[in-house]
Amino acid sequence: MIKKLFAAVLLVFMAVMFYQLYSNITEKSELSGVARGYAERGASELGTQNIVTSIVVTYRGLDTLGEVSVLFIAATGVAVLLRRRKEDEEYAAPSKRQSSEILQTGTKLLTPIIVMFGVYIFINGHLSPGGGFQGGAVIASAVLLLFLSDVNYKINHGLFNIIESFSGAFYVLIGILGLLLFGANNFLDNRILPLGEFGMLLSAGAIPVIYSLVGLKVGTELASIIDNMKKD
Amino acid sequence: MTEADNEENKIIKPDFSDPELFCTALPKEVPRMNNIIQKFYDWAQANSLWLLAFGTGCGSIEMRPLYTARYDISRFGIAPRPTPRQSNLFIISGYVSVKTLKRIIRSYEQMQNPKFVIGLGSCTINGGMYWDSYNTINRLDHYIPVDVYVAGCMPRPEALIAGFDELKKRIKEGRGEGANEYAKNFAWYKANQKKIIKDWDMPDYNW
Amino acid sequence: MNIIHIIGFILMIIGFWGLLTQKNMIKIVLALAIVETGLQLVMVTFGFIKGHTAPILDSSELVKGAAEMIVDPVPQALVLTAIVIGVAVNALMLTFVIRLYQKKKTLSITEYKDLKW
Amino acid sequence: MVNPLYIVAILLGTGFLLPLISKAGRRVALTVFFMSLIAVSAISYQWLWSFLFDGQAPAMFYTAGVEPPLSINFLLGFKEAIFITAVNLIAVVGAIYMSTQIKETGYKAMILFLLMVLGLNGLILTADIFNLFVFLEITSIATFSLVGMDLKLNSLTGGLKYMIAGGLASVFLLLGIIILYSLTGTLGIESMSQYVLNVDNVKLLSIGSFLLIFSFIIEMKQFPSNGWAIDAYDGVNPGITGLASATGTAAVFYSLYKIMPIVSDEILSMIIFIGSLTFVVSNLMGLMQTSPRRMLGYSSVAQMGLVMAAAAWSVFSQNEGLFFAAVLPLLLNHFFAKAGLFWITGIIKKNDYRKWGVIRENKVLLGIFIVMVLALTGMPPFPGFWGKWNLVLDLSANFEFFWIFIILLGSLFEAGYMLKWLGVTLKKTYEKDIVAYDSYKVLAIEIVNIMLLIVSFYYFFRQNHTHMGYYLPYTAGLALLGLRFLPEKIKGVLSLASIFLYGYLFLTHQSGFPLFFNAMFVFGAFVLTIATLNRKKKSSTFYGLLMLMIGSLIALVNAENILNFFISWEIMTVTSYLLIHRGRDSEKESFSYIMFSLGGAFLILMGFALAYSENPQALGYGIFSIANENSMTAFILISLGFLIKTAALGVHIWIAGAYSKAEDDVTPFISALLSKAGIFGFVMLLLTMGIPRTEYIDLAYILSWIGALTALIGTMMAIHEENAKRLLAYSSMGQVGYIILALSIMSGLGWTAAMFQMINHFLIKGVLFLAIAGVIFRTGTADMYKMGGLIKKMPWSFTAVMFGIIAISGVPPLTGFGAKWLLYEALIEKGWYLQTGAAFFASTVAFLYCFRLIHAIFLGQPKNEFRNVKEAPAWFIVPQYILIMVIFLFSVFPKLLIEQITRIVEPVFGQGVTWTDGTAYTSLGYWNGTTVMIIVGTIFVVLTAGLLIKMPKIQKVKQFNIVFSAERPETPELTHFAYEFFRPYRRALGWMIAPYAKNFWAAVSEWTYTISDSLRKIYTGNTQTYIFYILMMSVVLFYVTVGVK
Amino acid sequence: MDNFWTTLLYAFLSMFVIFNYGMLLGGVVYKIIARVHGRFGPPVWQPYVNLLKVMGVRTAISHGIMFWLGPVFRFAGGIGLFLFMPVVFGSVWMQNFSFSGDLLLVIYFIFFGQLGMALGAAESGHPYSPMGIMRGLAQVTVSEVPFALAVIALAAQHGTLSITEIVAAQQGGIGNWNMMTNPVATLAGMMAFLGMMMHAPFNLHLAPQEIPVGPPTEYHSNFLGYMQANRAFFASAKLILFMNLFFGGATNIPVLVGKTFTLYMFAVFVGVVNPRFTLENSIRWFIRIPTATGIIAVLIYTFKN
Repeated sequence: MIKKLFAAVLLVFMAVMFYQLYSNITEKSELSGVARGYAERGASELGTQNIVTSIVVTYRGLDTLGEVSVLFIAATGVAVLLRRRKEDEEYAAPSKRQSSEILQTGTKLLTPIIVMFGVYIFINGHLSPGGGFQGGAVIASAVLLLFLSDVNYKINHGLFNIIESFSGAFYVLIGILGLLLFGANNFLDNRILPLGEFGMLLSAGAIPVIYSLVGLKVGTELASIIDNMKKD
Repeated sequence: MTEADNEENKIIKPDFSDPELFCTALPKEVPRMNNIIQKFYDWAQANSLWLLAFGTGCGSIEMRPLYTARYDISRFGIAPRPTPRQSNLFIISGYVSVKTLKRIIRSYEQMQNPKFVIGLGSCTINGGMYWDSYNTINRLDHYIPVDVYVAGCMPRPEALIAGFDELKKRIKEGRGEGANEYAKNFAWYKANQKKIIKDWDMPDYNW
Repeated sequence: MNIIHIIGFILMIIGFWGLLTQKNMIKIVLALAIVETGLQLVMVTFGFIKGHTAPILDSSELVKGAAEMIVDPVPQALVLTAIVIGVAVNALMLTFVIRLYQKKKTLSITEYKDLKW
Repeated sequence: MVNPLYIVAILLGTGFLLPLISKAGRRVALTVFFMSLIAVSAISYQWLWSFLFDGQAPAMFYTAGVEPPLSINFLLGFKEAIFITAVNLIAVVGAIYMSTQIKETGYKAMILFLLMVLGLNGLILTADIFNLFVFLEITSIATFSLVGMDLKLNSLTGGLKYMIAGGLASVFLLLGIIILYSLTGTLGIESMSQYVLNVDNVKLLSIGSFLLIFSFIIEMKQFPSNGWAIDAYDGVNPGITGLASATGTAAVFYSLYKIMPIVSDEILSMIIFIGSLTFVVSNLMGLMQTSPRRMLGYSSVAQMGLVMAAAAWSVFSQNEGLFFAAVLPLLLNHFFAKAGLFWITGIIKKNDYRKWGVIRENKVLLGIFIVMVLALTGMPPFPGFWGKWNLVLDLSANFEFFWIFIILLGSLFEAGYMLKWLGVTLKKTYEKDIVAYDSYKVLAIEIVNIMLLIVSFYYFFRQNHTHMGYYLPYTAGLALLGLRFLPEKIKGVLSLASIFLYGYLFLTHQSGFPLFFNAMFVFGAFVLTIATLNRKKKSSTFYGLLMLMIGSLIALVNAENILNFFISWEIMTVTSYLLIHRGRDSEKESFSYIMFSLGGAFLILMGFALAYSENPQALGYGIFSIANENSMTAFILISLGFLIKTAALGVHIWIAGAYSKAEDDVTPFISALLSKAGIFGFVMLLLTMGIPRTEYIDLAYILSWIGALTALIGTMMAIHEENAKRLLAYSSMGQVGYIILALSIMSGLGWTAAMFQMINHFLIKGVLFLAIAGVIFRTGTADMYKMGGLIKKMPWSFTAVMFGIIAISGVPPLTGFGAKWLLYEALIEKGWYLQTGAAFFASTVAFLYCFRLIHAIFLGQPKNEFRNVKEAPAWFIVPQYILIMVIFLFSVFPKLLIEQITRIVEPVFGQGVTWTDGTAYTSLGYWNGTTVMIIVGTIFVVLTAGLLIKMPKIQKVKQFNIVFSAERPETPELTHFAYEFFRPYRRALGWMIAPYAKNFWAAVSEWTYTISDSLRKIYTGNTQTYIFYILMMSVVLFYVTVGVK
Repeated sequence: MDNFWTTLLYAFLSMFVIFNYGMLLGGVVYKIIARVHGRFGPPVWQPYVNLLKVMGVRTAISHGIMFWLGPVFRFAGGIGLFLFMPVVFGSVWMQNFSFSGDLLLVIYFIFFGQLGMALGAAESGHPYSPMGIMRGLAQVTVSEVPFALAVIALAAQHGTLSITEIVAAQQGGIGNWNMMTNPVATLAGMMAFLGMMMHAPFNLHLAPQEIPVGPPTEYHSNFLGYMQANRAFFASAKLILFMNLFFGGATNIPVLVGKTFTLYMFAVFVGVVNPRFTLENSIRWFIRIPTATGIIAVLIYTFKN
């Protein structure tokens, strides 16, 4: 009880702190700083319709590469932490009940559509809201559905690993290509491919490629996280 | 027996025959010089008698008055000393029990060469009223050389002072050679002493 | 000054409350997720400009006057990254919780005090 | 130059491809893993090289072909190059250390490791604040995963705590970033630091920067939001802990350093405050630790606090140079030492520092352990020392004395637990235990050690512009440490030869006080070293340490400035500590010695800093000559430091223990020579500064009373000691009290007295301690009442002690009287009559212990068990008689010595003593040592002859032939009157030596430990408590820094 | 110093005088004590007889070399102390070797004999010897304190530590004596004097019945002779010292005799009418009243100068 009282008092103080923060926020009326630069140059320079994508993939591409790495680390970490060891055998989960017929049938029906949707999202990342992460997440949700519907479902680890590795490696390779083709300051430049016609699917240079790789990678990584967690 | 007991025993275990602890040499005679200096020394010895303040028996009660204003032996250059090393006069005051004899011998042997003994009271002469006691000696001069006996039971301080006079006379005459006598007849004295003292737990001569 | 800010802050406070009072470790992880959600709301709201539209230049008008017509795209980009990272962290945390549960068969955080002082 | 972005590419590419590569086998995977780490390291070395030697300019690399701030950029300057080099180096070494574990866990562990390294490099290189966040998360998540990798309960618990704290930190970080972004419209650190100047919404700006910094405060594990970190250090696999503690904190620290220019001065002050607080409090809490890892955890946290505060200070005071001078050495010191120590805890898997003796079985590891502990305690020449030194001097130049105090206090606490650990490890008996000294782990630790030494020497040479001759005295010690395999005798002879060489090299070039002191040190060291030749037991370090200590004394005198002075002082402290520590059962005593010594050293440092603040350019002794309002405080602090070394009253409690527990042939060095180091310090201080006085306070007067009371109470305590060495220790204390008293007179006569007394004390204590050493060598005990009657067995030792006590008690005709005579004349001339009285009282009381010393040991009844002891070995006797000959020389011809003293004292104070023929005249009296000696000698000879002639033939008797009230002594033990010899004296005057000082220091130490113990209880181990602290800290700091409207 | 041999000759002369004076003084004192007790007492020449007697003892034992040397040290200390002191002011032949050192030398030389004696006695292995030494030394340490303070006060008063000069400053009538000009220091000094003379009530170190005669309990024969002869020098030297310091010194031998005798009588009479102090008592007494007096004496000059 005392603990909760302390917590409450502390949070009151925090609330006051946030209130001070809040009350000092002045609303913006126009873009400023780098945002203005992005808005003004993004479309013409990189040929993306979606300014956010241009920022995410190119201007701040290193962030995204890092983001991918974070997910990759998390997936690897989860795999390492949940690896099976001899002494863990006794904790093996009890046998599970099969899921319902409706779920199984629905899954069969929906999985291809979900995967399609995911691919759509990441391929169109430079044109519309969406991108590799969102697409990857959607794809992973399809895998989740598969797991839900079939207790004995096993993903193809070999395939997943290859996809994961290659998409990651290619992403890095694209980054290096910028260095090799243009110079020291062009890491992750999307202009290694022609920018194409503004607003078309195959435009904005390497962005669709990168987003596809990211999508594949995120999809497989999230799927393997789910797989690993499911084991226990 | 526990270890602690052992330890204790080890500490209080006297070993009188240990040559590291006691000098085993025997006394030697130191002959008088037959010259004027010796006379001079004799005179000094006679006029500066330092008696060992050791009351061996009941007679020592009669020695206390000697220091008082009434008898005042300091007039004669006689003074008590608390250590046998510095004294040259030993007054055996009364009966000598076997137990005391041991102390007497030790103290006597610790005094330096010109040393004089006065036997005080009849007990030192023939045992006196203790003549047939199982625990006292009868004749003091069987055990240590005695210069002067002062008879009586008890002798008064006046008698004692007369004894001092007698002793002084002897010393001046050059007859106060008890120490040399003791050294000369050491075997005899020691045999006598050992006859009496059964638990002989000291070296033959206490330097 | 935006109501979404307030909602975001309230969510954060709720999350903190959960962090401070819930003993169940899964709930703590969720509470942290709530804090993050609130934070993401706050962040994205910082880029909001009244009357401006989404930063997707799907018309030529927008392409020309983008700077005057779209909201700030940067916070959106940042939030995107933050969300993904948040997911990763949460996944890893849940993994820890799973392993910890296997060790002591309890989810109460007060039981895991072997390391102290 | 290779683009640093390749670091990212290589690590990431390898990481991504490893799942595929691993299909080709573990070996291949491991090879690729190491190859990529080495490649990355190579890139960083290349950069560092070109910065160091090719004058490379800082380079910027941006991505996406768009210039910043639109794009993310990497900035690679000299500092970055240093940091990534260090991080990558430790990464390779850490990988070697953890190779078994990594191999067992499989390629996934390699991925995690690689990506952690990526995160670290990115943190250091990136110049974009959000990118910083991303790399921070990469580092954290990779570290979390590695932490939990071994799946042990403690690792998992620690990891979870770590993650939750990290999560909270990132919440604050993101909030801060977004606020700053919204205000400045940029994310680049450089542009942001420019734009913040134009921001109107100051309030929001300060909130934003506060949140940003606060998240780093959590990441830097600052008090009190650091319980999770310490738990993690404690529980987690030491391989990872070492890595995280070294590299993780370094990288996070560097990123914090990068963003410091953004924030305002108030927030920088907050960082300084929090950092310093953490430094003190964490070290305080470390005092109660028994688990080495936890100890190291507290130390890590504290060091990071200090480094952070120092960095914030360098930014705050806009002193770029300070970063290289102070922050970097502090950090690198921590970096290598902590990694190494954590890794050692991974080999010696003992969770209790008292069981660490087992490390002694591996000499290599033991050596490294000692080096690293000393490095952490901030001893020269390790970088930590330079860092602290430069930081302190810089702070003092800016008059920030409070922070100096805080830093030194924290350092003292840290030294407290570190040295306790070291002390116990070096001495305590341990259970035999099989420890797996995996060669690759030892190799890794050794590499780190070598790096530490390289950095040490780099800083050593960077900082020192004095000619190298100054370091010459240390060479013999270092060489002997290197030649430790030689037999003892050869090492001893080499020592003697090198002391001789030192004498030749130094004495010919010096003059004045340095020559005087150095002559004493060289001569004393030479003579006293002869006694050590008696050593039979092989010891690998003894002569090395001894020569280092002697070298430090010589170097102390040679020092041209306060830096060299302080280095020598510290080396002297450490080596003497290690020497004292060699003695039997000496842990407690040597610990108390080193704590007092270090406390004293820190006081001296603080005083130096105060004096330096007025004249921040020079380091010469001239800084003391500047008079200002600080000079009195400086004087007090420095003198306190020296007083501790000389064991003045109140800070004397270490002396008896240290002297008595040191090895018997070491104690003479400590008493005869080492205590003079404090005197030398006083001399230099007084020569340059004089004694400051104000209208109200006359420090000279106070100092004189300290000296007088030290003499009196030290002597009083000496007479009640049963242990010969303790007795002499207190005697030393008293004798040195006279020297202080004499110095405080500040007149020609007074200083003549001081120097005379110093030489006198040196000679006598050399003789006495050596003689006692010989006795103890034969009898095996230092308890005086257990001995007795040894005169017959050890006549030479007896004679030496007899001359010693005659000289020390000041009885004519030996030198001691000269010292007393000069002292009293000077005191009366000065008009300090009461002090004269006290000194006189002390000198008469000295008779008591003098008699007791010689009686209880040499006179009285010999004990049965010592019947077969022989005279002390000639190795002990010869130096004693050399010293005695000198004593006699100066006794017969005091003019020889006093004239030399007058020559050095005269330029300062004028002549104190004038001479007519052999007679010395002062304004009050006169003394002719020669005629006194002749008269006394003649009388003595005549009387002896007289007694020889007149004496009858003497019968030599034995010990029991005594007049024992007509009884016979029972045993020698019961007859030898020696135990509690002066009991009536204690009954009458015991109140004078009531242990006030002892109780006071005991109370201080107990309070410190109690506070430490109750303070550390705040780390309950409950994660929620830690969350509470973090949030509470945010609120408190928020209101303190940003304030309520 | 211009004529060393003359000095030596004079020294022997004054030694002879002072030896006889000391012996007779002892005899007179015994006599006086006896008279106080209502006795006749020994003849005044008794000390000579005693000395002769012990010198005539025919055997001797020795516990070792230091035991043997102890009395030599003791005697050398006594003679030395005397020789370092100017005895009669203005007299050529009673200056001894006082050019060798000043008051401090004399004060410290007092310890020479005591220390040597202590070493010799302690070698005998007799437990009473160290007991007596312990008591004696312990008492000396505290009785020296008021004495030192008094000396310091004198030095402060006269600005010199030379005994001759201190005496010179007191010439010209009783009004110039330090007793008059510096009464507090004199008081302190005289209280210390009681302790330094080691008469009752401060003679616990001898305690004849408890620890028979204390330190010299094992000494006899010629050793004892040396010690008795020393007593004559030592006591006289101490008396002369006090006379010089506080009572105007002496310009000729009768004055010397008169003053030192009076001084000695002071100690003797205090001793005769007082019982013996325990060690604790005497230490406490010295550290209280005499020391306080001495401190006052010193403080006067601290504030005066």
